[in-house]
Amino acid sequence: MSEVRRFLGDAGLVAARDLRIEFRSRVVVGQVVPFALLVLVLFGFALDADHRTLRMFASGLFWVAVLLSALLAVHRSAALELSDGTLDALRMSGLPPAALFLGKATAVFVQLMLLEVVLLGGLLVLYGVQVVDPMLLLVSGLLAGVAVAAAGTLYGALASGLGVRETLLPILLLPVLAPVLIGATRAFDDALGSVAVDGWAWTGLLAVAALIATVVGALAHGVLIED
Amino acid sequence: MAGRYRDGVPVVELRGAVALLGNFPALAGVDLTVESGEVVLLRGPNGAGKTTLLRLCAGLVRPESGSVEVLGHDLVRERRSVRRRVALLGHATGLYDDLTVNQNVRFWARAAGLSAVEATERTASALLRMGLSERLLGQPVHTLSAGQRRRASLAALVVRRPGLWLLDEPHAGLDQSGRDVVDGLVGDAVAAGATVLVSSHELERVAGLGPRVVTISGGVVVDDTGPAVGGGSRV
Amino acid sequence: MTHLGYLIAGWGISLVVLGGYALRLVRRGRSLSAEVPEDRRRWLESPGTDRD
Amino acid sequence: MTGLDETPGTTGSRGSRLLGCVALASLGVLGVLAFVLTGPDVRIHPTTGEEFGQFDAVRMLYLHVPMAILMYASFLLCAVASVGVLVKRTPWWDVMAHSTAEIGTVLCGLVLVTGSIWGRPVWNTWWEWGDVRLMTTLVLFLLFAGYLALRSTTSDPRRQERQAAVVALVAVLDIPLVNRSVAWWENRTLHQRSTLEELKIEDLTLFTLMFGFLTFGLVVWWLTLQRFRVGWLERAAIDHAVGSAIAERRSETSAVELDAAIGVPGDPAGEESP
Repeated sequence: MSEVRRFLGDAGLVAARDLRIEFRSRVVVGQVVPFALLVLVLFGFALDADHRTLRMFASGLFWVAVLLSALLAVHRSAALELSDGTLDALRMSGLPPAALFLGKATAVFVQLMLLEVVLLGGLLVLYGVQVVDPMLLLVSGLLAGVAVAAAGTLYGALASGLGVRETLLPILLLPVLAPVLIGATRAFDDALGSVAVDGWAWTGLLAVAALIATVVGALAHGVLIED
Repeated sequence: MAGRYRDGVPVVELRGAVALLGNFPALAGVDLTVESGEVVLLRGPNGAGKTTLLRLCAGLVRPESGSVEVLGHDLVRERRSVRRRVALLGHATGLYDDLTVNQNVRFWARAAGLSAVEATERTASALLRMGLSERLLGQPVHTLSAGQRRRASLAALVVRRPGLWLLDEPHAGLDQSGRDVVDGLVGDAVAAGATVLVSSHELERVAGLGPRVVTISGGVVVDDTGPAVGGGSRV
Repeated sequence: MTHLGYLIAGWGISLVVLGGYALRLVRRGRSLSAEVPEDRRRWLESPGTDRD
Repeated sequence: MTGLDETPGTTGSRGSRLLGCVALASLGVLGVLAFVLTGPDVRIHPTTGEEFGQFDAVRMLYLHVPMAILMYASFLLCAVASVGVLVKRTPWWDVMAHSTAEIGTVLCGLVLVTGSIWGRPVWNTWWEWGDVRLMTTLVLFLLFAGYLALRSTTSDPRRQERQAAVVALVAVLDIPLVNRSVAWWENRTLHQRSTLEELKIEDLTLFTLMFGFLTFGLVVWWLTLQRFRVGWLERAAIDHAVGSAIAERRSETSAVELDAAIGVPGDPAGEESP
């Protein structure tokens, strides 16, 4: 039992470190969240902003904004390890790679939740949507967040492990998240009452995606950060 | 107590070790044996393979061929398990710019498996030993000078009390007091029964640390003054 | 023959692309073979041998 | 021409040339079957009596369907080889994974192109978002485009064997998720039953389809063989270059040892940078 507690402790240690760095440097809060709001506004301009169309596409626009912002948050999280030899130090530290993965993924997840809350405020204010089923909204938002954070951290680790250019991250990450984008959009359509579809069935798919991303991410992390 | 290694079995034993930097054979067949408690000075020009040799002993580089044994671990077969008992000081600091000195060193202490209490206690003593003033501890690392950063990264290694120290040009960019701190660190390590490999491309900087000088050039050992029984350095 | 244009396009593109790819492979094979005279035979090695 | 099995200087061998000839021959036969011997797909509507069906567009399927099946086979092989890379550190698996991934992606692109061209007359749109298979193939293409992008970031494949294997496995693991999400998602748009069931399968059409599968099987087999050999030669070339670099570095050092031995201080023959 102490083994599991130790493992979770290590993961918590890494998560706390990443969140403390974010708290002090304010990159995600100060730059990524405004970017997400900007994307919503740009969609407004692009769809010549009459409330009816915006409400109809609200969930799709929301999740595209989340995915694009997630790319920036994941890139920032991966860049932390490229900054000053910290990746070598992490390899030398003896922290189990899976704990390292869970810690970093948790930090990205927390930042994504903050992003989703702010974006939801944007939807309510800018697009004038009404939330019909808040519980469905919450559960699908959480599960999609886990899937995006886990898959993002996996590919972020791959990029930092190989030191490849960060332009590789979108082409690797976004196709894998296609099912999450479809599922989350459908679940939000139901939760916002814009389309008659079974949101809870889609949440099931999101749960499967989140589980697979987390398990594969944890197992593969050791391989990914070793060069 | 530092991991005092079983007598008789050398801490580091390389036989015909080859290691690559990309496609370039940084190490082209190194033979080296280091006994427990020794201080070995690695001398050689830039690009001779000193850094790769240290990273190889730390288990960060995959040996292409030859045998590599460190602290009883066969690094050809498995490279991760040895790392916890080794401290590698590279050119990079391994510190997070946005965190304070204290937060950084404490994180590495906890990451090495120390409990919260132990981590706090060892962090404080390590930072004191490295001569970093109280005022600096609460400041983010990016506000520190290169020398102060070097001392902070050394502190992050001291807390781990490793059995094997691998110092890659530790004196580079340090003032005289900084150099004294590094020399003191090597002394502490040897007193605690650890083994130290120090690399530098200027011999006079490390000459005082120990009698044995190994010269590396072109990825192989070209000269070795032999274990402690040998005479003074031959420059 | 209805839709002849589509058929020619579909079959044409496929055969041209596959043919071009095959050509590229043969040419790359030829240039690489020149670089590595003595190791050439080992590509027919059974998968299990551990050369690492 | 020596009686040797391999002609020096190419990746060809007697076996591969034979395979190549058979593949080309069967392609020719397939062409005759698909365009001459089989008839168009014309069906009489039970109530209105007027003709309907794909007419001659059906001849595209003799190309599209086999390639689609072989595409999945290639990606499956790539997944198996990627597991091999993670389990056993031998280069054979890595070269196989890379080869099958590349050929799978070429086939995937062609399946998309022929699918779209075939879809134009039959569904009168270049792209049918509602078709589960087409959508799954598109995402699959993007997944492996990412894999090949990763592969092209470095010339030395050995540095990223395992990372590429993870990307391939995640891509293959993602396919069922993509398929399910597209299938559920498109039940909002018009539902298109699989075209094969619609087709009135008489024996010659079925035979041509099977023959098409056999033909493209040979073509893909030949391509995989050649691509594997090219991949293997690439690795052999790198090993060869590294080997000679090591030898050269060692010989260069022996000159230095003399200097060191006679106590000549300072740097040996100039600074080498790694």
